Amino acid sequence: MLTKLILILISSILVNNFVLVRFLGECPFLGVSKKIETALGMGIAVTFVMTIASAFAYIVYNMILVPLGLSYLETIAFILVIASLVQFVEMVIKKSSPALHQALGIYLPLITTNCAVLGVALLNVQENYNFIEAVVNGFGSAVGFTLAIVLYAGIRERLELAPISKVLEGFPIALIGAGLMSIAFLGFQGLI
Amino acid sequence: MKTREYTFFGGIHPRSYKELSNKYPIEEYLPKSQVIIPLQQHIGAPCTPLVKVNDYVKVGQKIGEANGFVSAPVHSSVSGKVVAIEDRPSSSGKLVKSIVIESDGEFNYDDNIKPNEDINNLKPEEIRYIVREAGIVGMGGATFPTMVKLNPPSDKKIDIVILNGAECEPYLTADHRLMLEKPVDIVHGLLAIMKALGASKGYVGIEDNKQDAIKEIRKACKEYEGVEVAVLKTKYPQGSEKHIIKAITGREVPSGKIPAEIGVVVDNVGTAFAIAEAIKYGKPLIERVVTVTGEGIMTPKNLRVKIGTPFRELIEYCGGFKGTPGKVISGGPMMGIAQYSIDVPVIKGTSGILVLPEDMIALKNPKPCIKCARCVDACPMNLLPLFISAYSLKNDFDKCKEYHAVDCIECGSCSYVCPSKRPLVESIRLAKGEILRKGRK
Amino acid sequence: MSIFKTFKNGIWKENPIFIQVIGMCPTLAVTTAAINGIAMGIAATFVLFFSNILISLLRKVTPDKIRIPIFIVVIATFTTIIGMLIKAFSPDLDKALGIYIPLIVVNCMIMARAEAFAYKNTVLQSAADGLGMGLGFTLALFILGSIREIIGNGSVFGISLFGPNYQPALIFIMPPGAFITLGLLLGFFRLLESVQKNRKEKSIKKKVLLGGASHADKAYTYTD
Amino acid sequence: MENKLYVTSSPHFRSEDSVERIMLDVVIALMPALIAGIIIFGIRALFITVLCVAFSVATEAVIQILTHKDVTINDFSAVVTGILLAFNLPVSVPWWIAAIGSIFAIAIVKQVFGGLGHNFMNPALAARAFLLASWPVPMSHFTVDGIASATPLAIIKGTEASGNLPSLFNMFIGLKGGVIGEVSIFALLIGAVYLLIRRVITLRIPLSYILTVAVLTWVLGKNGLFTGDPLYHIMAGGLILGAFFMATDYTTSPVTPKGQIIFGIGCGIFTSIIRLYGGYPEGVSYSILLMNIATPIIDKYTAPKVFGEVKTSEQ
Amino acid sequence: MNSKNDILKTGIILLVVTGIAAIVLGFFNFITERPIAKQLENTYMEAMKAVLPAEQYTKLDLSKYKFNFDTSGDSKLTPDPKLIEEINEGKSSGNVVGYVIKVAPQGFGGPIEEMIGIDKDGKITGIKIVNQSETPGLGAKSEDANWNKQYKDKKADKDLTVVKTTPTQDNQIQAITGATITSRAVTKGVNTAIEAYKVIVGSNK
Amino acid sequence: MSGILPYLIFPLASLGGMGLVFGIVLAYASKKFEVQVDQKEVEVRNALPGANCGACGYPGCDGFAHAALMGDAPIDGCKVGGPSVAKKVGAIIGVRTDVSSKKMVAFVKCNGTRKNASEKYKYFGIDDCRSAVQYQEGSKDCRFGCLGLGTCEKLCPFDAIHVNGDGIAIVDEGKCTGCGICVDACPKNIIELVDAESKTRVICSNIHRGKDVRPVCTVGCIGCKACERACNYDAIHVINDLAKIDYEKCTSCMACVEKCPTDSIYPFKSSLIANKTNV
Repeated sequence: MLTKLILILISSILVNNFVLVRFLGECPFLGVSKKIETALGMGIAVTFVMTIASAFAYIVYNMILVPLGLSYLETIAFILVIASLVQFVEMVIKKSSPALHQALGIYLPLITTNCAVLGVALLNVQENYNFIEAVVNGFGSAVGFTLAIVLYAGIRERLELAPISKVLEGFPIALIGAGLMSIAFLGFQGLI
Repeated sequence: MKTREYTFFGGIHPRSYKELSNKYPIEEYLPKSQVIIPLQQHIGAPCTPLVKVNDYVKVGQKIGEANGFVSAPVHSSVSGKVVAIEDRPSSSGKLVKSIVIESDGEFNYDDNIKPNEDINNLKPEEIRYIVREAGIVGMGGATFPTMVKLNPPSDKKIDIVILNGAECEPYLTADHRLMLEKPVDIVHGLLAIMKALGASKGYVGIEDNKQDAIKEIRKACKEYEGVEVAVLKTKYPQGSEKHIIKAITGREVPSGKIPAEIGVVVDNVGTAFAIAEAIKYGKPLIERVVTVTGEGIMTPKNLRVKIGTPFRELIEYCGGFKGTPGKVISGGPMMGIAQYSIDVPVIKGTSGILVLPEDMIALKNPKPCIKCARCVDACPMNLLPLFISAYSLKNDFDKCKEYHAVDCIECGSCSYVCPSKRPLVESIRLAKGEILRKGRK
Repeated sequence: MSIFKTFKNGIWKENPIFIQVIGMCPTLAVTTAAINGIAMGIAATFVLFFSNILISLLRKVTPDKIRIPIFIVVIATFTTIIGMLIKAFSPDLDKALGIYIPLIVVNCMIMARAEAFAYKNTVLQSAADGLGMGLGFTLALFILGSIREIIGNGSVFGISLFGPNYQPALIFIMPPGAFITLGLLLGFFRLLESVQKNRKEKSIKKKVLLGGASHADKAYTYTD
Repeated sequence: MENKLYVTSSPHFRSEDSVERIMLDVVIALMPALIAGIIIFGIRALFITVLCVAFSVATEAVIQILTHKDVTINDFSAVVTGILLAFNLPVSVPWWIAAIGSIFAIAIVKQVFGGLGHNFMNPALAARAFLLASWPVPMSHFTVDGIASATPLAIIKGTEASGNLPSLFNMFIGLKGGVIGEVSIFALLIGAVYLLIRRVITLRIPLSYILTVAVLTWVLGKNGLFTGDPLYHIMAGGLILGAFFMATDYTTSPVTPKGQIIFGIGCGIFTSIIRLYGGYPEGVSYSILLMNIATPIIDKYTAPKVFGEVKTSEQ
Repeated sequence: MNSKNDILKTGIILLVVTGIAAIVLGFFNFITERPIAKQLENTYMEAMKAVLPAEQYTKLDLSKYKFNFDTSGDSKLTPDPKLIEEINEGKSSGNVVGYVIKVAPQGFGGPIEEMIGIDKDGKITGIKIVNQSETPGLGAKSEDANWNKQYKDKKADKDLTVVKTTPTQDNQIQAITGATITSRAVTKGVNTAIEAYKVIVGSNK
Repeated sequence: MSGILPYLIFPLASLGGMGLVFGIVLAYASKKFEVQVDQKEVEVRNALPGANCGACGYPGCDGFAHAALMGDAPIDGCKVGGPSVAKKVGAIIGVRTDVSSKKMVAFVKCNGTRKNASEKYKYFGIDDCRSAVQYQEGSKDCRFGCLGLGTCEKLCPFDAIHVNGDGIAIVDEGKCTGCGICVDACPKNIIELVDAESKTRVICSNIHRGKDVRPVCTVGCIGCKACERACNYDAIHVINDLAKIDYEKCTSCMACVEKCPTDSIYPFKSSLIANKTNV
């Protein structure tokens, strides 16, 4: 059991990194990675939401949809769960800890449309994970996302100083940089 | 005899070039015609002139009165007629209001100049008064009024005085020669400073490439208690105030603070000598030792020169230029100020005149930074010069501030080691300027 | 704006991938082959087209405050429908596109069109916009998919191009290839754009730049 | 005044070092390994190396001409990239793979990001990883004297190859399967010593890297804890080549002393993990690439304590 | 949101919208449910037919059998009962013609789902990879029918092994170039199926 | 028809139920956890598309709204929304609703080109005037001369000021918005904001006496007062050895331009004659 969880963790963080291998959460990855601090904030917020969303989506799917034979409603149900969850979490944080909200809260609305969150819920169903596995997978995937986005932000901060051709500035160079990162992550292949 | 050698982290080992001039004893040079005495030869407020055009002044006569606490008076170094009081380029790199005196060649001393009592009979405040009136400033190049150093904040107890004889700048030998020739006066100066501050311990820090000077000063120290020579490793910038303190005492001057904060005062050996002379003869600071050197000078020399003497006269005295001069530098090659004119005067902080011929100045266009990290290893302040410089050149001065640009001492080590010949110090200096400007606004 | 212009806009001038750079996840993930790109594009176009129409229809009765949840529900509904249809009639495609079909829900392109266009324009305009944007998206995915398939597999639509001796560069159908190809492609389109612009502006520029900033004769070029 | 003087910022004199000299030193340091490679693998090793250098330099020149930049091929940096790439290829590799790798290294990994000093990844290694993913079969076909010969690491791993492990002595002088530049530990060490003497590199990265690999491969041995053979792991594969010549690449490694040690340890950890548990037999290239990615972050969080810096509550 | 009324109103609007969506989706599900199920069944049937032609397949209850294999030896190739997913008995004209065994060994990029058909004589009639996530161009070639052909007609008496060169012995399978891990995984699956077949045949007697 | 009924009722009940539950929970929570926020920020937020795509570089629309309000983000930063949104955002934040009716532009008060003004040394250093002034106050003999290293050019966000081939910065008045960044950046303090409509301008900043100006620059104002005498409207005066125009009185008659012996009032005499601008 524990081995399996560790494998899920390694797989979701490194081998099947959400951003670099599975192509989930590209928009925030490319958009919110200009500064390390922002990227870190985004990463932590995503981790928070993805872990909880995995749990809730699991409950909704296995307690409501499957018993009623409505598993085809998973997409719409999950997105409802996630949207409500994000909004709820944001409100709670805003009230209970303004400092935390200052640090994370601003990233929360962005997460609703982060396909990584919905993606992890759908993947959990696809992989037939049980509750704990689903939560661990959600957490690991989010950590993988955070890892990638923070490292990438470091690179982009440095690229700010480089004389990059006007034609490639911005998204093109960001994509090529991500491609090179992805090449490096090929090294983890076969690790599980 | 093997003794402990002191040093610090970082720094560089440039070739010294001191052999050009370190064999030549100090010669006295008297200005032939005009001297130009800037009213600001120190860090702090400029002086107000005490004389008018056409006034006759004598040697040692006070001609500029200090304005405020951080300031130092200036004195005439010749006897003769004041011919102009106007803005003149100074070797500090700025236009400064200066008093131009036509020497009558007689060097009549002012009547006020008389010997003081022996150090033993002077009270600390009397020493401070003598130092202030003599217009003594730090003669290593920083030109901080010495009187201020001798008056530390009352809550700071000074226990160690260090005389800086490191002379880590390549080419320069003025302090070296002075230590060889006037060791006793230098130690007297040290004792006077210690007395003024009530310090119990005094060191003369000398780099180990000046063994003869170490010997002489050791001899002079022998009969006094609490003073000794600290042999330093030869390394640039060993003579930086913060680093000589770190090397000898192990104490670190906190960022943005003065050495008095940690109970230490550092003075140049030249300053100590000037103090000794001010006490012994009542003589204000009107002359100093200057090394005229470099491959662009016919015969390099160490000269004792009147303040205000134009560079031109000294260069001519040393046989003139050898080849086409490319750069004339006031001070050493690492931190000296390049001059555009040789009609600038020697001032209190001029430790050397360095002439580099055109083929030696090596103006290379910078290449991209390859992040070899040599500047990181060389920086005695543990900064990351490459990043500060890169952000500075991108006009991102906030980032420079994050990288502690203001802590840079502009010693030039990073630029020296840079294989890409990047303008590191230059751009960091720019960043410092802009950060301070923003802070003021 | 004429309906045709709106339609054309999405295909080229405001192409969601090449110009706006949104909706990256499926773009990168499914373009391992030209056919997958087209299939994904058509699925997204379907959702975009119908959700644009519906949202435009409902725009008068939708309360401002909860428009986003309503958009989400509408988009999710159409996404689920196309998902079921694909499952029912083309299981191979379903296998190839995987979870990226349900993920159309969170494709920012669709949300952005709903919010920025359909919510403010007539039904006809919105339909044209949805179709245009969708086809622009499909076109982009097709181009990307073709390039990756040609280099990475030596074929287009599964038809081998260079014969059995061709050794394909496999990396192009692996994740790094997606990033690098799209990055270079974006750069290429930018280059085309700037060349075009330069040609247009050249004549004007001479008049505007009074002094003509020529730094060539400076003795001291000292920065990068 | 007769002749205008120059006025510049201090310092007024500078060391003799130059980028060209540093790169040339690296080239010189790589020569023993090249010679060893030619002796072990035959003249084709030289052919591949020259080919890579030629394509690297030409790519650099062409791109710089096309983008109207100064052509800086005389700084030897493209030469170094070319040699290092060749060193990471098996000798039997088709020439066009070597050529594509060189173009990729210079064009995509280096010049696109602004050229010398601005690439965030080691161009030679990124190109190798690119080639390995693109053409895995020719890229992992090793021969010695024309006879197919698996690398010691592949034998240890046992996935792709089987055979007898070469003796430690053969490993040291280079009689084993592998890419052109990695086989002769002896020749590589000569070059490494040269670089250390010339002060082109410090020991911080190589030492922390190699030690980490040694410790981890010893602790995580095949037959339980503390049963591994660290010496074998050090001499097998590209560890020595990577640790001294590629992990120490200035641009892509941290600039802070602490950061360099962290970098070395990180490389060591990834190398060991990939070698022991990963899909590939060798993990040196990937581990260096992974740490290249982390370099900006490492630099950011390992800035040395500024002289006299005091932690105060007020700022 | 000033009053309770407001809350209620938004709630109801949302309820109505989701309700309509639900009905629409329900309707579409009604239409597509059967085709989807049929498609699934079809693919499955086709795969089974491909590896073992038979008129009718019945799923066996695996809990009835005890799969105790000898798992010593090279762990990369030895059968492992944990890999067995499903076993179907194939019948033609009321007679058992063989079994289709579905296994899922761990490949390079995840589990490889494969079906193995073994006829009543203990001969492999064919294998088919139904699902895999191996490296494109390498391990993904395991789907290639040409490669799968190697397994056909192998006798189920000896464990198969994988070699990198042309096979010299009957129980050898030539690996896909550059994808030994995948080839081994597939072979391990086949070996597992063979053992499972033996158990089933043994317990039927 | 009975067959389809369960297909509709179950989803309706479950999804609708979920929608109702979430709606109620959220509505309740929003009341319970209500926090006062800046009304303007809410307004900006509502004006934005709300796609939360992050294309602006800020974390979502809220992040952008906050940054725009703080003045950190450009009002046209939202790419999805385009110009129409930018306009709305601008209106809410209230970015400069044209305080003065006069358009101001920057003007460089120096014409000390390489030909006109002498240099005292050869400079070798970074292309930045702020850096160059630290070394002997810059390379020009004139203390008030444009150094031509282009700090203003680099900092101008509108590409409106350029150093020309003669080493003098010149403003492109069509692009200049009068933001004053160059005025603040110029270490020689020789850039000034002037009324864009003004026709005549003194193009020198040297406040030294004529005898000190002449050797260093051929076009520097020598304070000869010829302009003062030529002016019929009392609109130009020499203060501190430098001419200054009072635009309240100036009629743009160009009399001063014609009389200036050193050609230090813009537009230049030569251009009056040849009727073409060389600036």
